[in-house]
Amino acid sequence: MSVREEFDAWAAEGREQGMEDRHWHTARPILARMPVEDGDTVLDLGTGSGYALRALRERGIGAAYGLDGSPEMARKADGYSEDDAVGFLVGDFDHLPFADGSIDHAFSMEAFYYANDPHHTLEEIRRVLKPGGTFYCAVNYYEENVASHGWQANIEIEMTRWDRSEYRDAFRDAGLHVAEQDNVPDREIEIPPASEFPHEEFDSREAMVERYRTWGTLLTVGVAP
Amino acid sequence: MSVREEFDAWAAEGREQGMEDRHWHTARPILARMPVEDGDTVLDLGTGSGYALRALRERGIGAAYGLDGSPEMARKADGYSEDDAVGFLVGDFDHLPFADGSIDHAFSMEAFYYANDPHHTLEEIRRVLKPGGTFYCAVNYYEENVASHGWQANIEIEMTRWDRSEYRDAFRDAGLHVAEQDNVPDREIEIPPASEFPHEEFDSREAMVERYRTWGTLLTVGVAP
Amino acid sequence: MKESLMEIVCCPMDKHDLELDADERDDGEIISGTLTCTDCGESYPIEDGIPNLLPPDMRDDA
Amino acid sequence: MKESLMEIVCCPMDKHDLELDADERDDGEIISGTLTCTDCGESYPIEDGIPNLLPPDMRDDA
Ligand SMILES: Nc1ncnc2c1ncn2[C@@H]1O[C@H](CSCC[C@H](N)C(=O)O)[C@@H](O)[C@H]1O
Ligand SMILES: Nc1ncnc2c1ncn2[C@@H]1O[C@H](CSCC[C@H](N)C(=O)O)[C@@H](O)[C@H]1O
Repeated sequence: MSVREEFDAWAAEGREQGMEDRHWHTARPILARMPVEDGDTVLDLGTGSGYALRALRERGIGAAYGLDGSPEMARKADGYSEDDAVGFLVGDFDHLPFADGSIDHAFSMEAFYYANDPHHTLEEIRRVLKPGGTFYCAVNYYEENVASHGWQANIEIEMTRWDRSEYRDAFRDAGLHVAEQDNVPDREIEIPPASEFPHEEFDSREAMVERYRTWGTLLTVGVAP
Repeated sequence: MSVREEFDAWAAEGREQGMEDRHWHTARPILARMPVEDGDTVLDLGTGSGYALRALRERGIGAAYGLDGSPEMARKADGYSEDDAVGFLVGDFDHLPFADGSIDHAFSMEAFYYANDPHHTLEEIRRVLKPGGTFYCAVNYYEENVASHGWQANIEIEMTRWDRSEYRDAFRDAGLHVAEQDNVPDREIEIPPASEFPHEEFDSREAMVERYRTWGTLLTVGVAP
Repeated sequence: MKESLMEIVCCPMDKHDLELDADERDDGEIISGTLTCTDCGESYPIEDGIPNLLPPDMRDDA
Repeated sequence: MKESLMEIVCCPMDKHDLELDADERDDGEIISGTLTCTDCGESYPIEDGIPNLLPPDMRDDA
Protein backbone atom coordinates (compact mmCIF):
# COMPACT_ATOMS: atom_id res chain seq x y z
CA MET A 1 0.00 0.00 0.00
CA SER A 2 1.42 3.41 -0.93
CA VAL A 3 1.35 6.55 1.24
CA ARG A 4 -1.12 7.96 -1.26
CA GLU A 5 -3.54 5.04 -1.04
CA GLU A 6 -3.24 4.70 2.74
CA PHE A 7 -3.84 8.36 3.56
CA ASP A 8 -6.39 8.93 0.81
CA ALA A 9 -8.35 6.26 2.68
CA TRP A 10 -7.78 8.04 6.03
CA ALA A 11 -9.03 11.29 4.48
CA ALA A 12 -12.09 9.53 3.06
CA GLU A 13 -12.87 8.29 6.59
CA GLY A 14 -12.42 11.80 8.01
CA ARG A 15 -9.54 10.78 10.25
CA GLU A 16 -7.74 14.12 9.76
CA GLN A 17 -10.07 15.71 12.31
CA GLY A 18 -9.34 13.22 15.09
CA MET A 19 -5.61 13.61 14.42
CA GLU A 20 -5.88 17.40 14.59
CA ASP A 21 -7.74 17.21 17.92
CA ARG A 22 -5.25 14.81 19.51
CA HIS A 23 -2.05 16.20 18.04
CA TRP A 24 -2.97 19.77 18.91
CA HIS A 25 -2.26 19.05 22.61
CA THR A 26 1.47 18.95 21.94
CA ALA A 27 1.60 20.74 18.56
CA ARG A 28 0.34 23.96 20.18
CA PRO A 29 3.24 24.39 22.66
CA ILE A 30 5.71 23.26 19.99
CA LEU A 31 4.48 25.76 17.38
CA ALA A 32 4.67 28.46 20.08
CA ARG A 33 8.45 27.93 20.28
CA MET A 34 9.10 28.54 16.59
CA PRO A 35 10.98 31.80 15.96
CA VAL A 36 8.77 32.89 13.05
CA GLU A 37 8.61 36.53 11.98
CA ASP A 38 6.11 38.55 9.96
CA GLY A 39 6.58 37.79 6.30
CA ASP A 40 8.25 34.40 6.77
CA THR A 41 7.45 31.47 4.47
CA VAL A 42 6.68 28.32 6.47
CA LEU A 43 6.33 24.74 5.24
CA ASP A 44 4.29 21.99 6.96
CA LEU A 45 5.37 18.47 5.95
CA GLY A 46 2.54 15.92 6.04
CA THR A 47 0.05 18.64 6.79
CA GLY A 48 -3.09 16.50 7.34
CA SER A 49 -5.94 18.92 8.07
CA GLY A 50 -3.52 21.86 7.82
CA TYR A 51 -4.20 23.09 11.38
CA ALA A 52 -0.54 23.97 12.09
CA LEU A 53 -0.45 26.51 9.27
CA ARG A 54 -3.73 28.08 10.28
CA ALA A 55 -2.31 28.52 13.80
CA LEU A 56 0.98 30.01 12.56
CA ARG A 57 -0.87 32.44 10.31
CA GLU A 58 -2.56 33.88 13.40
CA ARG A 59 0.92 34.95 14.53
CA GLY A 60 1.41 36.80 11.24
CA ILE A 61 3.70 34.78 9.01
CA GLY A 62 3.68 35.74 5.32
CA ALA A 63 3.01 32.53 3.42
CA ALA A 64 2.22 29.01 4.58
CA TYR A 65 2.49 25.88 2.43
CA GLY A 66 1.26 22.46 3.42
CA LEU A 67 2.66 19.47 1.57
CA ASP A 68 1.02 16.07 1.72
CA GLY A 69 1.50 12.83 -0.20
CA SER A 70 -2.24 12.19 -0.24
CA PRO A 71 -4.26 14.21 -2.77
CA GLU A 72 -7.41 13.63 -0.74
CA MET A 73 -5.74 14.92 2.41
CA ALA A 74 -4.52 18.05 0.59
CA ARG A 75 -8.05 18.60 -0.71
CA LYS A 76 -9.45 18.33 2.83
CA ALA A 77 -6.83 20.78 4.16
CA ASP A 78 -7.62 23.19 1.33
CA GLY A 79 -11.30 23.00 2.24
CA TYR A 80 -10.59 23.94 5.88
CA SER A 81 -8.66 27.11 5.01
CA GLU A 82 -10.12 30.32 3.63
CA ASP A 83 -6.85 32.14 3.94
CA ASP A 84 -5.27 33.38 0.70
CA ALA A 85 -1.79 33.12 2.18
CA VAL A 86 -2.16 29.39 2.92
CA GLY A 87 -1.66 26.95 0.03
CA PHE A 88 -1.50 23.18 -0.28
CA LEU A 89 0.50 20.91 -2.57
CA VAL A 90 0.65 17.20 -3.20
CA GLY A 91 4.22 15.94 -3.00
CA ASP A 92 6.60 13.47 -1.42
CA PHE A 93 9.02 14.00 1.48
CA ASP A 94 11.91 12.57 -0.51
CA HIS A 95 11.32 14.79 -3.54
CA LEU A 96 10.53 18.24 -2.20
CA PRO A 97 9.27 20.52 -4.99
CA PHE A 98 10.84 23.66 -3.53
CA ALA A 99 13.84 25.67 -4.68
CA ASP A 100 17.06 25.71 -2.64
CA GLY A 101 16.87 28.19 0.26
CA SER A 102 13.23 29.11 -0.37
CA ILE A 103 11.75 28.32 3.08
CA ASP A 104 12.24 30.21 6.36
CA HIS A 105 11.02 27.49 8.71
CA ALA A 106 9.60 23.98 8.43
CA PHE A 107 7.35 22.01 10.77
CA SER A 108 6.17 18.42 10.78
CA MET A 109 3.88 16.63 13.24
CA GLU A 110 3.45 12.85 13.31
CA ALA A 111 4.49 12.43 9.69
CA PHE A 112 8.29 12.39 9.33
CA TYR A 113 8.72 8.68 10.12
CA TYR A 114 6.59 7.71 7.11
CA ALA A 115 9.33 8.99 4.79
CA ASN A 116 10.61 6.28 2.50
CA ASP A 117 14.19 7.45 3.07
CA PRO A 118 14.26 9.67 6.18
CA HIS A 119 17.97 10.50 5.80
CA HIS A 120 17.32 11.81 2.32
CA THR A 121 14.25 13.69 3.55
CA LEU A 122 16.47 15.54 6.05
CA GLU A 123 18.89 16.43 3.25
CA GLU A 124 15.98 17.74 1.20
CA ILE A 125 14.78 19.82 4.17
CA ARG A 126 18.25 21.23 4.66
CA ARG A 127 18.37 22.08 0.95
CA VAL A 128 15.11 24.04 0.91
CA LEU A 129 15.76 25.96 4.17
CA LYS A 130 17.41 29.36 4.18
CA PRO A 131 20.56 29.68 6.33
CA GLY A 132 19.31 29.91 9.92
CA GLY A 133 15.99 28.30 9.01
CA THR A 134 14.66 25.73 11.46
CA PHE A 135 13.04 22.31 11.10
CA TYR A 136 10.70 21.48 13.97
CA CYS A 137 10.27 17.73 13.78
CA ALA A 138 7.65 16.30 16.17
CA VAL A 139 6.87 12.57 16.46
CA ASN A 140 4.91 10.35 18.83
CA TYR A 141 6.25 7.15 17.27
CA TYR A 142 9.80 6.69 18.58
CA GLU A 143 11.90 4.18 20.46
CA GLU A 144 11.58 5.49 24.03
CA ASN A 145 7.80 5.72 23.73
CA VAL A 146 7.18 1.99 24.11
CA ALA A 147 3.40 2.42 23.94
CA SER A 148 3.84 3.46 20.29
CA HIS A 149 5.70 0.33 19.21
CA GLY A 150 2.51 -1.56 18.37
CA TRP A 151 1.40 0.99 15.80
CA GLN A 152 3.41 -0.59 12.98
CA ALA A 153 1.14 -3.65 13.10
CA ASN A 154 -1.82 -1.51 12.01
CA ILE A 155 -0.31 0.07 8.91
CA GLU A 156 1.38 -1.32 5.82
CA ILE A 157 3.77 1.61 5.29
CA GLU A 158 7.14 0.94 6.89
CA MET A 159 7.70 3.38 9.77
CA THR A 160 11.10 4.59 11.03
CA ARG A 161 11.50 4.13 14.80
CA TRP A 162 14.55 6.10 15.91
CA ASP A 163 15.46 6.91 19.48
CA ARG A 164 16.40 10.37 20.73
CA SER A 165 20.08 10.06 19.86
CA GLU A 166 19.37 8.56 16.43
CA TYR A 167 17.30 11.65 15.63
CA ARG A 168 20.17 13.92 16.67
CA ASP A 169 22.71 11.91 14.69
CA ALA A 170 20.55 11.80 11.56
CA PHE A 171 19.97 15.57 11.66
CA ARG A 172 23.71 16.16 11.96
CA ASP A 173 24.51 13.65 9.18
CA ALA A 174 22.21 15.67 6.91
CA GLY A 175 24.12 18.86 7.74
CA LEU A 176 21.60 20.35 10.17
CA HIS A 177 22.73 21.71 13.53
CA VAL A 178 20.70 20.30 16.43
CA ALA A 179 19.47 23.22 18.51
CA GLU A 180 17.07 21.43 20.81
CA GLN A 181 15.58 18.08 21.74
CA ASP A 182 12.67 17.72 24.10
CA ASN A 183 9.90 15.41 25.21
CA VAL A 184 6.81 17.59 25.20
CA PRO A 185 4.15 16.16 27.51
CA ASP A 186 0.49 15.97 26.55
CA ARG A 187 -1.06 17.66 29.60
CA GLU A 188 -4.53 17.89 28.09
CA ILE A 189 -5.53 14.31 27.44
CA GLU A 190 -7.88 13.00 30.12
CA ILE A 191 -6.49 10.03 32.00
CA PRO A 192 -9.26 8.08 33.80
CA PRO A 193 -8.92 6.75 37.37
CA ALA A 194 -7.02 3.47 37.83
CA SER A 195 -10.26 1.51 38.32
CA GLU A 196 -11.24 2.14 34.67
CA PHE A 197 -8.23 0.31 33.27
CA PRO A 198 -7.68 -1.49 30.92
CA HIS A 199 -8.62 1.60 28.89
CA GLU A 200 -7.99 2.04 25.17
CA GLU A 201 -4.70 0.24 24.51
CA PHE A 202 -3.40 0.72 28.07
CA ASP A 203 -3.39 -2.07 30.65
CA SER A 204 -2.75 0.27 33.56
CA ARG A 205 -3.09 3.91 34.47
CA GLU A 206 0.72 4.09 34.90
CA ALA A 207 1.24 3.01 31.30
CA MET A 208 -1.07 5.74 30.03
CA VAL A 209 0.57 8.37 32.25
CA GLU A 210 3.99 7.30 30.98
CA ARG A 211 2.86 7.44 27.34
CA TYR A 212 1.38 10.94 27.52
CA ARG A 213 2.86 12.82 30.46
CA THR A 214 6.38 11.39 30.55
CA TRP A 215 7.21 10.65 26.94
CA GLY A 216 4.66 12.69 25.02
CA THR A 217 5.89 14.06 21.71
CA LEU A 218 9.58 13.91 20.80
CA LEU A 219 10.69 17.24 19.36
CA THR A 220 14.01 17.63 17.55
CA VAL A 221 14.89 21.09 16.21
CA GLY A 222 17.40 21.36 13.38
CA VAL A 223 18.93 24.58 12.04
CA ALA A 224 20.34 25.03 8.55
CA PRO A 225 23.90 26.43 8.74
CA MET B 1 28.26 49.61 42.74
CA SER B 2 30.06 47.13 40.50
CA VAL B 3 28.85 43.62 39.62
CA ARG B 4 31.71 42.33 41.71
CA GLU B 5 30.76 44.28 44.82
CA GLU B 6 27.04 43.66 44.45
CA PHE B 7 27.27 39.90 43.99
CA ASP B 8 30.14 39.42 46.42
CA ALA B 9 27.68 40.83 48.95
CA TRP B 10 24.92 38.45 47.76
CA ALA B 11 27.34 35.51 48.14
CA ALA B 12 28.30 36.68 51.63
CA GLU B 13 24.58 36.66 52.56
CA GLY B 14 24.18 33.14 51.08
CA ARG B 15 21.67 34.28 48.50
CA GLU B 16 23.00 31.82 45.88
CA GLN B 17 21.04 29.02 47.56
CA GLY B 18 17.67 30.76 47.41
CA MET B 19 18.32 31.61 43.76
CA GLU B 20 19.21 28.01 42.96
CA ASP B 21 16.01 26.76 44.64
CA ARG B 22 13.76 29.24 42.83
CA HIS B 23 15.46 29.22 39.43
CA TRP B 24 15.62 25.44 39.30
CA HIS B 25 11.84 25.29 38.65
CA THR B 26 12.35 26.58 35.10
CA ALA B 27 16.08 25.88 34.65
CA ARG B 28 15.44 22.14 34.91
CA PRO B 29 13.10 21.85 31.89
CA ILE B 30 15.30 24.30 29.96
CA LEU B 31 18.52 22.37 30.60
CA ALA B 32 16.66 19.19 29.54
CA ARG B 33 16.22 20.67 26.04
CA MET B 34 19.91 21.29 25.44
CA PRO B 35 21.35 18.97 22.77
CA VAL B 36 24.51 18.14 24.74
CA GLU B 37 26.54 15.03 23.97
CA ASP B 38 29.11 13.04 25.91
CA GLY B 39 32.41 14.86 25.87
CA ASP B 40 30.96 18.32 25.14
CA THR B 41 32.39 21.42 26.81
CA VAL B 42 29.65 23.58 28.31
CA LEU B 43 29.85 27.12 29.69
CA ASP B 44 27.50 28.64 32.30
CA LEU B 45 27.48 32.44 32.27
CA GLY B 46 26.77 34.00 35.68
CA THR B 47 26.85 30.59 37.31
CA GLY B 48 25.84 31.57 40.88
CA SER B 49 25.89 28.36 42.92
CA GLY B 50 26.86 26.37 39.81
CA TYR B 51 23.80 24.08 39.95
CA ALA B 52 23.27 24.09 36.17
CA LEU B 53 26.66 22.54 35.51
CA ARG B 54 26.22 19.91 38.20
CA ALA B 55 22.92 18.93 36.54
CA LEU B 56 24.42 18.80 33.04
CA ARG B 57 27.30 16.67 34.26
CA GLU B 58 24.77 14.04 35.34
CA ARG B 59 23.89 13.70 31.66
CA GLY B 60 27.54 13.02 30.85
CA ILE B 61 29.06 16.12 29.30
CA GLY B 62 32.85 16.23 29.24
CA ALA B 63 33.81 19.51 30.86
CA ALA B 64 31.77 22.24 32.51
CA TYR B 65 32.97 25.78 33.21
CA GLY B 66 31.12 28.33 35.27
CA LEU B 67 32.04 31.98 34.82
CA ASP B 68 31.01 34.62 37.32
CA GLY B 69 31.93 38.27 37.83
CA SER B 70 31.92 37.83 41.59
CA PRO B 71 34.97 36.11 43.12
CA GLU B 72 32.95 35.23 46.22
CA MET B 73 30.22 33.62 44.11
CA ALA B 74 32.80 31.58 42.16
CA ARG B 75 34.31 30.46 45.47
CA LYS B 76 30.87 29.36 46.72
CA ALA B 77 30.19 27.45 43.49
CA ASP B 78 33.59 25.78 43.71
CA GLY B 79 32.77 24.69 47.24
CA TYR B 80 29.52 23.03 46.14
CA SER B 81 31.16 20.87 43.46
CA GLU B 82 33.42 17.89 44.08
CA ASP B 83 33.51 17.03 40.39
CA ASP B 84 36.92 17.21 38.72
CA ALA B 85 35.32 17.99 35.36
CA VAL B 86 33.60 21.14 36.70
CA GLY B 87 35.67 24.30 37.01
CA PHE B 88 34.94 27.91 37.92
CA LEU B 89 36.47 31.19 36.71
CA VAL B 90 36.05 34.81 37.62
CA GLY B 91 35.41 36.89 34.52
CA ASP B 92 33.14 39.41 32.81
CA PHE B 93 30.43 38.78 30.20
CA ASP B 94 31.87 41.44 27.91
CA HIS B 95 35.41 40.06 28.02
CA LEU B 96 35.10 36.29 27.79
CA PRO B 97 38.44 34.60 28.51
CA PHE B 98 37.85 31.72 26.07
CA ALA B 99 39.43 31.02 22.71
CA ASP B 100 37.39 31.31 19.49
CA GLY B 101 35.28 28.18 18.87
CA SER B 102 36.25 26.51 22.14
CA ILE B 103 32.76 25.89 23.61
CA ASP B 104 30.10 23.39 22.46
CA HIS B 105 27.13 24.92 24.27
CA ALA B 106 26.48 27.84 26.60
CA PHE B 107 23.76 28.42 29.18
CA SER B 108 22.80 31.40 31.29
CA MET B 109 20.02 31.76 33.85
CA GLU B 110 18.92 35.10 35.28
CA ALA B 111 22.24 36.75 34.57
CA PHE B 112 22.48 37.93 30.95
CA TYR B 113 20.69 41.24 31.52
CA TYR B 114 23.37 42.39 33.97
CA ALA B 115 25.87 42.58 31.10
CA ASN B 116 27.30 46.05 30.73
CA ASP B 117 26.96 45.82 26.93
CA PRO B 118 24.58 42.93 26.12
CA HIS B 119 25.06 43.29 22.35
CA HIS B 120 28.78 42.87 22.79
CA THR B 121 28.22 39.94 25.16
CA LEU B 122 26.26 38.17 22.41
CA GLU B 123 29.13 38.78 19.99
CA GLU B 124 31.53 37.32 22.52
CA ILE B 125 29.29 34.26 22.96
CA ARG B 126 29.09 33.77 19.22
CA ARG B 127 32.87 34.04 19.04
CA VAL B 128 33.57 31.35 21.65
CA LEU B 129 30.94 28.87 20.34
CA LYS B 130 31.81 26.19 17.82
CA PRO B 131 29.74 26.16 14.61
CA GLY B 132 26.39 24.63 15.58
CA GLY B 133 26.92 25.46 19.25
CA THR B 134 23.90 26.81 21.11
CA PHE B 135 23.36 29.62 23.61
CA TYR B 136 20.44 28.95 25.95
CA CYS B 137 19.60 32.35 27.39
CA ALA B 138 16.99 32.30 30.18
CA VAL B 139 15.71 35.43 31.92
CA ASN B 140 12.89 36.31 34.30
CA TYR B 141 13.47 40.06 33.95
CA TYR B 142 11.98 41.11 30.60
CA GLU B 143 9.42 43.46 29.18
CA GLU B 144 6.35 41.20 28.95
CA ASN B 145 6.83 40.04 32.55
CA VAL B 146 5.44 43.20 34.13
CA ALA B 147 5.85 41.80 37.64
CA SER B 148 9.62 41.97 37.12
CA HIS B 149 9.74 45.67 36.24
CA GLY B 150 10.12 46.76 39.84
CA TRP B 151 13.33 44.80 40.36
CA GLN B 152 15.55 47.58 38.99
CA ALA B 153 14.65 49.74 42.00
CA ASN B 154 16.38 47.25 44.32
CA ILE B 155 19.73 47.06 42.59
CA GLU B 156 22.27 49.63 41.50
CA ILE B 157 23.53 47.73 38.43
CA GLU B 158 21.71 48.84 35.29
CA MET B 159 19.60 45.96 33.95
CA THR B 160 18.61 45.43 30.30
CA ARG B 161 14.86 44.95 29.86
CA TRP B 162 14.25 43.67 26.34
CA ASP B 163 11.01 42.19 25.06
CA ARG B 164 10.74 38.92 23.16
CA SER B 165 11.38 40.46 19.76
CA GLU B 166 14.28 42.58 21.02
CA TYR B 167 15.96 39.38 22.20
CA ARG B 168 15.49 37.79 18.77
CA ASP B 169 16.78 40.89 16.98
CA ALA B 170 19.83 41.24 19.23
CA PHE B 171 20.77 37.57 18.76
CA ARG B 172 20.55 37.98 14.99
CA ASP B 173 22.49 41.26 15.06
CA ALA B 174 25.29 39.39 16.80
CA GLY B 175 25.31 36.75 14.07
CA LEU B 176 23.47 34.02 15.97
CA HIS B 177 20.58 32.15 14.35
CA VAL B 178 17.47 32.11 16.54
CA ALA B 179 16.31 28.50 16.84
CA GLU B 180 13.66 28.89 19.51
CA GLN B 181 11.91 31.31 21.79
CA ASP B 182 9.62 30.20 24.57
CA ASN B 183 8.00 31.27 27.80
CA VAL B 184 8.70 28.43 30.19
CA PRO B 185 6.15 28.37 33.02
CA ASP B 186 7.13 27.81 36.64
CA ARG B 187 4.71 25.00 37.53
CA GLU B 188 6.33 24.25 40.88
CA ILE B 189 6.00 27.44 42.85
CA GLU B 190 3.14 27.30 45.32
CA ILE B 191 0.48 29.90 44.72
CA PRO B 192 -1.69 30.44 47.82
CA PRO B 193 -5.51 30.80 47.69
CA ALA B 194 -6.91 34.21 46.74
CA SER B 195 -7.82 34.99 50.35
CA GLU B 196 -4.12 35.12 51.29
CA PHE B 197 -3.34 38.02 48.98
CA PRO B 198 -1.63 40.48 49.04
CA HIS B 199 1.23 37.93 49.20
CA GLU B 200 4.91 38.71 48.66
CA GLU B 201 4.96 41.45 46.02
CA PHE B 202 1.62 40.41 44.47
CA ASP B 203 -1.62 42.27 45.09
CA SER B 204 -3.80 39.50 43.70
CA ARG B 205 -3.65 35.79 42.98
CA GLU B 206 -4.14 36.55 39.26
CA ALA B 207 -1.00 38.68 39.21
CA MET B 208 1.03 35.86 40.76
CA VAL B 209 -0.42 33.30 38.35
CA GLU B 210 0.42 35.56 35.42
CA ARG B 211 3.97 36.10 36.65
CA TYR B 212 4.80 32.43 37.12
CA ARG B 213 2.45 30.30 35.04
CA THR B 214 1.87 32.56 32.04
CA TRP B 215 5.11 34.44 31.61
CA GLY B 216 7.59 32.39 33.59
CA THR B 217 11.10 32.37 32.20
CA LEU B 218 11.84 33.77 28.74
CA LEU B 219 14.10 31.39 26.84
CA THR B 220 15.85 32.44 23.63
CA VAL B 221 18.05 29.86 21.92
CA GLY B 222 20.77 31.06 19.57
CA VAL B 223 22.89 28.88 17.29
CA ALA B 224 26.35 29.80 15.98
CA PRO B 225 26.44 29.41 12.17
CA MET C 1 -2.93 27.66 -6.20
CA LYS C 2 -1.71 31.25 -6.09
CA GLU C 3 0.63 32.37 -8.82
CA SER C 4 3.08 33.49 -6.09
CA LEU C 5 3.84 29.82 -5.43
CA MET C 6 5.78 29.88 -8.72
CA GLU C 7 8.54 31.82 -6.94
CA ILE C 8 9.52 28.86 -4.76
CA VAL C 9 8.18 25.75 -6.46
CA CYS C 10 10.40 23.55 -8.65
CA CYS C 11 10.52 20.17 -10.36
CA PRO C 12 10.59 17.48 -7.62
CA MET C 13 12.94 15.35 -9.74
CA ASP C 14 15.69 17.67 -10.96
CA LYS C 15 14.82 20.89 -9.04
CA HIS C 16 14.69 23.04 -12.19
CA ASP C 17 12.14 25.80 -12.68
CA LEU C 18 8.59 25.02 -13.70
CA GLU C 19 6.52 26.79 -16.32
CA LEU C 20 2.86 27.47 -15.63
CA ASP C 21 0.14 26.80 -18.18
CA ALA C 22 -3.18 27.78 -16.63
CA ASP C 23 -6.40 26.31 -18.04
CA GLU C 24 -8.82 27.81 -15.52
CA ARG C 25 -8.44 30.80 -13.21
CA ASP C 26 -10.72 32.17 -10.54
CA ASP C 27 -10.13 35.35 -8.55
CA GLY C 28 -6.32 35.18 -8.77
CA GLU C 29 -6.23 31.42 -8.16
CA ILE C 30 -5.19 28.87 -10.73
CA ILE C 31 -7.87 26.17 -10.56
CA SER C 32 -6.55 23.83 -13.21
CA GLY C 33 -3.59 23.67 -15.54
CA THR C 34 -0.14 22.20 -15.90
CA LEU C 35 3.33 22.83 -14.48
CA THR C 36 6.09 21.76 -16.86
CA CYS C 37 9.75 21.40 -15.99
CA THR C 38 11.87 23.74 -18.09
CA ASP C 39 14.67 21.17 -18.06
CA CYS C 40 13.39 17.56 -18.13
CA GLY C 41 10.02 18.42 -19.69
CA GLU C 42 8.05 16.37 -17.13
CA SER C 43 4.64 17.86 -16.49
CA TYR C 44 2.57 18.01 -13.30
CA PRO C 45 -1.20 18.60 -13.12
CA ILE C 46 -3.03 21.28 -11.13
CA GLU C 47 -6.50 20.04 -10.16
CA ASP C 48 -9.11 21.76 -8.00
CA GLY C 49 -6.51 24.46 -7.31
CA ILE C 50 -3.94 22.00 -5.92
CA PRO C 51 -0.72 21.21 -7.79
CA ASN C 52 0.30 17.55 -7.72
CA LEU C 53 4.09 17.52 -7.56
CA LEU C 54 4.55 13.87 -6.71
CA PRO C 55 7.23 12.16 -8.79
CA PRO C 56 5.41 10.75 -11.85
CA ASP C 57 5.71 7.12 -10.74
CA MET C 58 4.16 7.88 -7.33
CA ARG C 59 1.38 9.88 -8.93
CA ASP C 60 0.47 7.21 -11.46
CA ASP C 61 0.80 3.94 -9.54
CA ALA C 62 -2.56 2.55 -8.45
CA MET D 1 41.92 25.01 38.35
CA LYS D 2 42.77 21.99 36.22
CA GLU D 3 45.64 22.34 33.78
CA SER D 4 43.24 21.23 30.99
CA LEU D 5 41.58 24.66 31.23
CA MET D 6 44.70 26.04 29.51
CA GLU D 7 43.44 24.52 26.24
CA ILE D 8 40.50 26.92 25.99
CA VAL D 9 41.32 29.88 28.19
CA CYS D 10 42.75 33.11 26.77
CA CYS D 11 43.45 36.71 27.69
CA PRO D 12 40.09 38.49 28.20
CA MET D 13 41.48 41.67 26.62
CA ASP D 14 43.21 40.61 23.40
CA LYS D 15 42.28 36.88 23.26
CA HIS D 16 45.87 35.73 22.98
CA ASP D 17 47.20 32.60 24.70
CA LEU D 18 48.07 32.63 28.38
CA GLU D 19 51.13 31.14 30.01
CA LEU D 20 50.76 29.32 33.31
CA ASP D 21 53.10 29.90 36.22
CA ALA D 22 51.98 27.66 39.09
CA ASP D 23 53.03 28.52 42.65
CA GLU D 24 51.11 25.78 44.44
CA ARG D 25 49.70 22.50 43.15
CA ASP D 26 47.57 19.87 44.84
CA ASP D 27 46.51 16.56 43.31
CA GLY D 28 46.57 17.82 39.69
CA GLU D 29 44.94 21.15 40.60
CA ILE D 30 46.68 24.49 40.42
CA ILE D 31 45.86 26.20 43.72
CA SER D 32 47.71 29.45 43.21
CA GLY D 33 49.81 31.04 40.54
CA THR D 34 49.65 33.45 37.63
CA LEU D 35 48.38 33.42 34.06
CA THR D 36 50.28 35.81 31.82
CA CYS D 37 49.25 36.92 28.35
CA THR D 38 51.83 35.92 25.78
CA ASP D 39 51.03 39.06 23.78
CA CYS D 40 50.13 42.05 26.02
CA GLY D 41 51.96 40.71 29.09
CA GLU D 42 49.02 41.40 31.41
CA SER D 43 48.90 38.91 34.24
CA TYR D 44 45.94 37.34 36.04
CA PRO D 45 46.03 35.72 39.47
CA ILE D 46 44.91 32.19 40.42
CA GLU D 47 43.74 32.12 44.04
CA ASP D 48 42.21 29.22 45.98
CA GLY D 49 42.20 27.27 42.72
CA ILE D 50 40.11 29.86 40.86
CA PRO D 51 41.61 31.99 38.07
CA ASN D 52 40.51 35.61 38.07
CA LEU D 53 40.24 36.66 34.43
CA LEU D 54 38.40 39.91 34.95
CA PRO D 55 39.85 42.78 32.92
CA PRO D 56 42.46 44.42 35.21
CA ASP D 57 40.38 47.56 35.83
CA MET D 58 37.36 45.50 36.97
CA ARG D 59 39.55 43.36 39.19
CA ASP D 60 41.28 46.23 40.89
CA ASP D 61 38.57 48.84 41.39
CA ALA D 62 37.22 48.87 44.94
N1 LIG E 1 6.27 10.33 2.19
C1 LIG E 1 5.31 11.23 2.41
N2 LIG E 1 5.29 12.39 1.70
C2 LIG E 1 4.33 13.32 1.94
N3 LIG E 1 3.36 13.19 2.87
C3 LIG E 1 3.35 12.05 3.60
C4 LIG E 1 4.31 11.03 3.41
N4 LIG E 1 4.05 10.05 4.28
C5 LIG E 1 2.96 10.41 4.98
N5 LIG E 1 2.53 11.64 4.58
C6 LIG E 1 1.38 12.39 5.11
O1 LIG E 1 1.63 12.70 6.48
C7 LIG E 1 0.40 12.79 7.20
C8 LIG E 1 0.59 12.01 8.48
S1 LIG E 1 -0.77 12.16 9.58
C9 LIG E 1 -0.40 13.68 10.45
C10 LIG E 1 -1.16 14.86 9.90
C11 LIG E 1 -0.96 16.17 10.64
N6 LIG E 1 0.41 16.66 10.58
C12 LIG E 1 -1.40 16.07 12.09
O2 LIG E 1 -0.61 16.35 12.99
O3 LIG E 1 -2.54 15.67 12.34
C13 LIG E 1 -0.69 12.20 6.29
O4 LIG E 1 -1.56 13.23 5.88
C14 LIG E 1 0.10 11.58 5.13
O5 LIG E 1 -0.57 11.66 3.90
N1 LIG F 1 28.82 41.22 33.81
C1 LIG F 1 28.88 40.06 34.47
N2 LIG F 1 29.88 39.18 34.21
C2 LIG F 1 29.94 37.98 34.86
N3 LIG F 1 29.03 37.60 35.79
C3 LIG F 1 28.02 38.44 36.07
C4 LIG F 1 27.90 39.69 35.43
N4 LIG F 1 26.79 40.30 35.91
C5 LIG F 1 26.24 39.47 36.82
N5 LIG F 1 26.99 38.34 36.92
C6 LIG F 1 26.71 37.18 37.80
O1 LIG F 1 25.49 36.61 37.41
C7 LIG F 1 24.86 36.00 38.54
C8 LIG F 1 23.39 36.40 38.50
S1 LIG F 1 22.41 35.57 39.73
C9 LIG F 1 21.99 34.05 38.90
C10 LIG F 1 22.85 32.90 39.33
C11 LIG F 1 22.49 31.53 38.75
N6 LIG F 1 22.63 31.49 37.29
C12 LIG F 1 21.08 31.12 39.12
O2 LIG F 1 20.27 30.83 38.25
O3 LIG F 1 20.76 31.11 40.32
C13 LIG F 1 25.60 36.47 39.78
O4 LIG F 1 26.30 35.40 40.35
C14 LIG F 1 26.51 37.57 39.25
O5 LIG F 1 27.75 37.66 39.94
